[in-house]
Amino acid sequence: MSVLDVRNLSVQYPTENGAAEIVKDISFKVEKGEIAGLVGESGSGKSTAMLAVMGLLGERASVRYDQITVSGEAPVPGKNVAMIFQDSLSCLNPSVKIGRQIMETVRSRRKCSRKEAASRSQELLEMAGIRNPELRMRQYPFELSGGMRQRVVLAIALACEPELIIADEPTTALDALVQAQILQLFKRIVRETGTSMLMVSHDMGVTAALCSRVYVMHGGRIEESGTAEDIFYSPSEEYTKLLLRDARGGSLSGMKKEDSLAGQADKCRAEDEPILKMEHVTKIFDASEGIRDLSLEIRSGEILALVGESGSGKTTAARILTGMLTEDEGTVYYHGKVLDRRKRMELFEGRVQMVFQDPYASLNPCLTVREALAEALEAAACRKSVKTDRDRMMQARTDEKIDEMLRMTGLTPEDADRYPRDFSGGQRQRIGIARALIVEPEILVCDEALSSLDATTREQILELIFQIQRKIGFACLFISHDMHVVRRISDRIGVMYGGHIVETGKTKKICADPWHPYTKQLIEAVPEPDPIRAAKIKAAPVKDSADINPSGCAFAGRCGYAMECCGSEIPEDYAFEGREIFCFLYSDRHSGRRSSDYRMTSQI
Amino acid sequence: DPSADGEGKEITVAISSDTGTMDPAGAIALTYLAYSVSALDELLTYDENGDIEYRAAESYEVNDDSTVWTFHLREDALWSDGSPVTSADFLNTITRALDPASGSGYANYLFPIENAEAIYNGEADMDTLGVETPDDHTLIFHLAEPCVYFLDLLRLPVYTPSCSEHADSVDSGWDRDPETSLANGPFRLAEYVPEQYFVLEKNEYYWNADEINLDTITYRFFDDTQSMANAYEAGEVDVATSLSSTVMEAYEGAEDLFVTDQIATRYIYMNLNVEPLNDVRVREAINLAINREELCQIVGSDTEPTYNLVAKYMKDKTTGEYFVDEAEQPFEENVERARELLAEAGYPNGEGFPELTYNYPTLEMDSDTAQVIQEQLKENLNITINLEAQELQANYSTRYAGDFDLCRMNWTADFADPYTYLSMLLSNSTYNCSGINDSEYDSIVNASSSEADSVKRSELLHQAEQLAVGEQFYIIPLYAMKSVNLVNPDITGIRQIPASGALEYRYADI
Amino acid sequence: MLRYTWKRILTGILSLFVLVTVTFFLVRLIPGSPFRQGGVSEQVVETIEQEYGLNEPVLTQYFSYIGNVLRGDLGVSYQDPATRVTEIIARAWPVTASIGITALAVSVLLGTGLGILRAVTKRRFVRELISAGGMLAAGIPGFAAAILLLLVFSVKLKWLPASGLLSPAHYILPVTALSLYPAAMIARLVGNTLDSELQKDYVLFARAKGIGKWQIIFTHALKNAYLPVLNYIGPASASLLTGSFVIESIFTIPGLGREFVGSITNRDYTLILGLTVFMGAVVIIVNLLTDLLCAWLDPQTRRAYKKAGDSAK
Amino acid sequence: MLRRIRQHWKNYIGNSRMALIGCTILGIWIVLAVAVPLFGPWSYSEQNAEIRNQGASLLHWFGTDRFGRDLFTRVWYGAGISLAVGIFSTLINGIIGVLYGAVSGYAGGRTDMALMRIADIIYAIPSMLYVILITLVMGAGVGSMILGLCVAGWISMARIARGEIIKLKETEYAYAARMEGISPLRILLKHLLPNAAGTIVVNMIFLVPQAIFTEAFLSFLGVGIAAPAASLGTIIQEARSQMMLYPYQMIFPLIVLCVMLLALNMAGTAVEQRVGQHSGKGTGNR
Ligand SMILES: Nc1ncnc2c1ncn2[C@@H]1O[C@H](COP(=O)(O)OP(=O)(O)OP(=O)(O)O)[C@@H](O)[C@H]1O
Ligand SMILES: Nc1ncnc2c1ncn2[C@@H]1O[C@H](COP(=O)(O)OP(=O)(O)OP(=O)(O)O)[C@@H](O)[C@H]1O
Ligand SMILES: [Mg+2]
Ligand SMILES: [Mg+2]
Repeated sequence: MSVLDVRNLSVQYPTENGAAEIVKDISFKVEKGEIAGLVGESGSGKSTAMLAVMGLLGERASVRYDQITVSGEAPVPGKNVAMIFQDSLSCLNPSVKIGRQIMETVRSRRKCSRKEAASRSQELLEMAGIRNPELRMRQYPFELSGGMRQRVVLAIALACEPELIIADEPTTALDALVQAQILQLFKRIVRETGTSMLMVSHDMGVTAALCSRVYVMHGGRIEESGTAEDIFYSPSEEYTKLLLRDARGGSLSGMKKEDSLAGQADKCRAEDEPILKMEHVTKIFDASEGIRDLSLEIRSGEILALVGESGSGKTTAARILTGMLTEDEGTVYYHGKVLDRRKRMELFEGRVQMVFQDPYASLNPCLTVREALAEALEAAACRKSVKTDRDRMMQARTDEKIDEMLRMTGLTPEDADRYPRDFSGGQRQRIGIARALIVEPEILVCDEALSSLDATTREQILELIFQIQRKIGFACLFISHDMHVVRRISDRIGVMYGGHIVETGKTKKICADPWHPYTKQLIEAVPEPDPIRAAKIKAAPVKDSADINPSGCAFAGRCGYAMECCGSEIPEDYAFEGREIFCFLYSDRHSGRRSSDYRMTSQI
Repeated sequence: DPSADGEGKEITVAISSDTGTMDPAGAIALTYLAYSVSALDELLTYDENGDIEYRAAESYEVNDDSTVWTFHLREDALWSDGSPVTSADFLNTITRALDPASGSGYANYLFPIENAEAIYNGEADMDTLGVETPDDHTLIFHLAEPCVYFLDLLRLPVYTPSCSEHADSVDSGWDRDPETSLANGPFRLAEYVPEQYFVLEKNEYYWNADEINLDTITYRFFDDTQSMANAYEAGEVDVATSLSSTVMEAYEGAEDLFVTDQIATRYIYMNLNVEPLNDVRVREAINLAINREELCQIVGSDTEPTYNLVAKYMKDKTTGEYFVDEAEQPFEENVERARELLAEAGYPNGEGFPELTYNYPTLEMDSDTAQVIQEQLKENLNITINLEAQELQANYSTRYAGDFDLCRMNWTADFADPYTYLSMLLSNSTYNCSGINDSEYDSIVNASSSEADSVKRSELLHQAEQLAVGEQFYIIPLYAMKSVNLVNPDITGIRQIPASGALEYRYADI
Repeated sequence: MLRYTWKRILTGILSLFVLVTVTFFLVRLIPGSPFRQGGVSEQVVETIEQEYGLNEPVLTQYFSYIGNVLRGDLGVSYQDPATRVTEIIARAWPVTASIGITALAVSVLLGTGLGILRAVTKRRFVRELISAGGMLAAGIPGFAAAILLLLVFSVKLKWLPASGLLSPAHYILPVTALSLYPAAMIARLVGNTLDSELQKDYVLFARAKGIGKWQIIFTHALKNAYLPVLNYIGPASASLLTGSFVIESIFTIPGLGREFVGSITNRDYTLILGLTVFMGAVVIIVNLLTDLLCAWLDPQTRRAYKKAGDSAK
Repeated sequence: MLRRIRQHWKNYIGNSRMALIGCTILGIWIVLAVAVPLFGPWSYSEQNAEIRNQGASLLHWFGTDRFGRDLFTRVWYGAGISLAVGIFSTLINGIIGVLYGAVSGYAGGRTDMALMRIADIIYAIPSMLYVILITLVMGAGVGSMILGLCVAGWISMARIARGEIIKLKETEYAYAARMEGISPLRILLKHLLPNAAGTIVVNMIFLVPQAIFTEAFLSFLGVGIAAPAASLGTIIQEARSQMMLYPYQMIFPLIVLCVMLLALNMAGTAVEQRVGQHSGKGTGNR
């Protein structure tokens, strides 16, 4: 008997123009000890279907089904099914300590004393890969990094001791390595506890890595189902094929880019000072997390990608760069001049722009698209030319520019007079990009600007950024944990770990031949949308940032090559032909004294 | 707890809020007035018929020109702790009141006594005070000038005794501590809870204790008359005094209703330093144009029109009649005549008459009055009065500063003699804030003070009143007031103090 | 946190000082004298004012007053020199605080209860009833409610005492009159915030964890929903704790509010100032407590406060 | 601009029955408050001793008061004064409070601390003192009443606005605006305040009844509108002493006042619900 058996499930929502059927008559099964996958683009109704299975949809939804059973019984949330939600931060109550949130689950499932619940919670947290459970239980959700939160949510789901865990995009917000770890964890838990799992994802790689049976959902229907091999190697439906193609990534832009920009980037480097340079910047939050002694430079016209573990300080670095945060120590140079840390945002005068991760929070809901863009233009115009402010001309020029920008970002000029709430997530992200680019910034910072989007939209937007970059030639700091994307778009990569940069260099070189042990792990952890290859991904044992040793290399505790000195000294910057690496493996001391024409190669 | 039922006979009386002290030498205090009527014996007082009722004193003598007053105290009178009441106890109050630090609001009523004013102003020593205590039971007052109404003053706080053993200063708090606040009257203080209530118990040491029937009287403080009426209605108090006039209408014919006269007059000062009001014709016109009957109907059935300065219900002790009724009404209302007068003064039909401002405190009664007068003067004389309601203290200040056109005034008698009213308009009186300066009037009033013959004196006083109110129209008298009280019909023996109109519970029974 | 608290207490004291100064001069700008009453002659008023040093230059008076205050002496009431201002506060405040706290408790409990009920119930009728009741209660001015309550329950029905504060029964009417409006406001706020809180993902997740409905409300949603409510309760409790003149005078309760209005009408300078300082202190303390409570409920602000305190170094 | 107003109207009032009822009542009240004293046969101040304290009749719909003035006219006149006092003081308080709070919240740090402590002090100054002073200088009337209500009335609004701005200041779009180099004032006015508008408007609507209460309270203390003009508060206060005999003199104005406040509350609640819905939905389509 299947663990989960759903037959003919439909969900309707009443809307202004009649009932909208979000889920249309779908049936699926999950067998015991199996990980099944549900894939499909954003908005296809995956989450809705899962909530319907859990019986957690709001009153407005009308749910019809012939059967929903968990091992022959009706599903009872927290008892025989548990669910991991899409967004781990909003799943945890911000004002309740982690410990309590997990203990109450334990206690509602097993009637036991507080003490037993506490020790059981620690056990669960450890099982979910959290190293220092006692400390974590005393913390609040916002004090944990995304990966840790995801693990906490998993621990809570495990606390329910369910027969089935439904995981709704559990790794979307995580970096490749942590994602791989969590996927491993899932596998282990399914193996060890015999729990079944239903994985919802729009990431074909993740699905390939984990699932033995796959359902493809599109527009509320299940388009295709079958074993992982069937779906990935011999898809029958057009839609599935499209999904797979997007996931594997079009090669078009990637190749052209290399050609056109490689030379230019080299030139810039030779001539110019970097536009923006961070030196020895340190920002410590109270749990001694943050970034330490970080140096980074962005040169004109290049795309610098920042990758690394979730919680390693990528966002923090970007925020310091833009002035949203002020550093504790260190200096930031802009065209060689030191920038006052308090007034940075004002000093940039709009020459640094940012595209945020959350397309919903980054647009002012009160302004139409046109107003938002005009606002940005006006601010730029005010600064640039005090003399030429002939209003009528300006107005016409502004409108013209806005229309052009909208067209460039794949929107129509008619969209200009609508409010952000009238747009979908992908469209909003385009508006965000338009807003950032219309003032022709020198530097664009994209902080996970694509991670909330589904594969198809992501491809479009990626293309967009890349094209405009080629046209305008701004420099870009591109933060992402999606190595596929990074590989294709960036010129250089900075890899971060535990608040430090561990390696920087040309993208092509680093991806093809990672030198730093962490970089290597990270790149190897990226799952391919191919079940056989994805099954082979490796994940080093999980690790908690609390274990980071401040007096040594951050990665030392997890590094297979760790030497004695790694735990007691902080590695310096070893530079080799455009590649900088912070690892003792490449120090003179450990790789031997070299002649000047010695070509360093990977030591691992 | 005042409402707890004890064995004995007890009543609960609602009184106005806790203000001031219970020290006879202290600031003007409603609390004191409530307390003293039951707990303190003054030297002597007048009863309803105008006859002298001896209380702490047994007898008195006065010399021919009424400058030396000798009182013989009761030998058997005791304080409520059993110690004897002596003349020193009376002197105690007086000397303390003459220290400005005491803040006594009645100190000026001691000024008839020799050197009292000089002592108060720090110009003389206390030894020079004209009060003598040759022995424990004799008290002699030497007055600076003849004062025929001196006996009337004796009911004022400054002339009542305070036990010299305990009464030291106004700020030691002796007056509210049942241990030290001794009584020489029929009741003594048993409990005092600030802002809430105080309890009086029968004083077993009282020389006339046999006549006293009640065991306890509880006084509860209330902020406003509405609350008092509510409390009476809810059965929480047995007596509620000075209620609003609607109570009178609501309880019409009921046994509970007990209406008494207030010895008070409400009138308006016209500022003689202001342009049209310096013309006696204008003043007369305004006076004649007001319809007081109508005014009283609107303001409340507890008011009655008056055309005099002296309180309508003040009795002449010699005749036993109302003082104002002994003479002709100073003037008659007459709108026609008023218009003529106004025209004579140069304002035919109110034309060219400047707008005057009427300052009054924001009390309901005054606000009503102001609105009616405004309307009447507009209608009858076509003159415009602007109303300016002021917070009470601000109104006092305006009045004392003489910074007004028309200003409300109210005077409750301090002692039962017309002099308390007529002296206010003397050109050197501090209450005269409208710029009256009439030497003829001054000489008449001053002559009355030393006139020992009561008939002649009465004539002088009437003459003065006629001059001020009926000829010069210095003021606009409006109405006299009655006090509306609710009294539990089971209570008997409540008396009214003729001088002030207040109720006295010492001989009450239930 | 502690550092932040200290900082706030210090600025609070500074604020009180400014408050006293402003009030001191304000009071003296208003005409009137503490000693001038209906029957007192102007000469007497002047002599007494002189005795109390009120004829001296205002600045001299100010400095000597501040000097006294710094020595912890708020002076004596001019109206009643036998009583120190501190004594008046000491006797009036417990009265006010006792009804204030009762009313606060009633309105918080009732308001929260009704608010929860409104957010939780599936019955439209109950929701609407609570909303309508709330709007009605918030739509009747306090004094009108007090007068009507008094007329109905003590004058007409004679069920409850009309005046004073002598027994528990005396508390019922004033507390009802006082808590009507805050209870309605709290019910409205709790209902609204809880409504939106219950739509959040963590509530859904808690349900997915198998946590019971009431546990979700009390241990999860209410804690977050209460933040905006606290921002209302703070100032509301400050005003309840400093006394309502209207309610106190209608029910003849010897509390701070009545004392305060009395002191102003009497121009009892020392008492006005003493009460202002005291009430100001109450307001400041209640504001501080509210902020601390908010921080306790919301770990993120707590963290911010910690920083605010640290930056003072 | 017009389009936007219509849009907001649709968003916030739109099809809410409660808002419709509230606004309709309010509209009727305003019309009556203007029309009755202007076009009615009676004047609010004309006295007539013959018809004192008469109950409701065909001629005098609410009866007459103790001066023989038509209560119907008086009540609506008073309603007008109350509304005027409430609305104008709320507008002034709203504007001052929002600006003050917004600046304080946006500036943050020491400026914020200082500004909020100043507000605390003003809040703690006894209102009776300055109201007396104002009436002394300006005379009792609508103007001084409004001024009196505005001395400290803006503070609650400032606190609310400050809280909102502090919240909005950290949003990504606010950062984006700063990065564009837009001046702080403009960010405040154009980007942050419009987003706080919902909350601010709701609170302003609830501020109107508050102001009307306070006006009534000050009338209770005797520092209110000068006679013979009257607000609903003063009319009720005047009728209080007659309550036992002529309860209608208090009941009618009380009903008019309560319905007025109820209508305001209804409008406020309706807008509040709308604002809640918007802010609840605005962040995502989950
Ligand atoms: N409460 C609701 N009322 C109306 N429509 C809704 C509601 N919840 C979801 N929808 C709609 O249902 C559709 C499916 O949403 P759902 O969240 O299930 O998509 P999804 O497949 O999980 O997408 P994603 O990959 O972005 O998580 C969307 O178009 C959404 O707008
Ligand atoms: N405002 C803050 N207060 C306290 N700690 C913070 C704050 N912001 C970030 N941190 C901590 O600083 C560290 C770095 O955070 P940051 O957001 O820069 O990581 P990230 O690399 O962007 O991670 P992710 O990939 O999950 O976005 C984390 O451990 C985080 O917990
Ligand atoms: Mg989803
Ligand atoms: Mg990040």
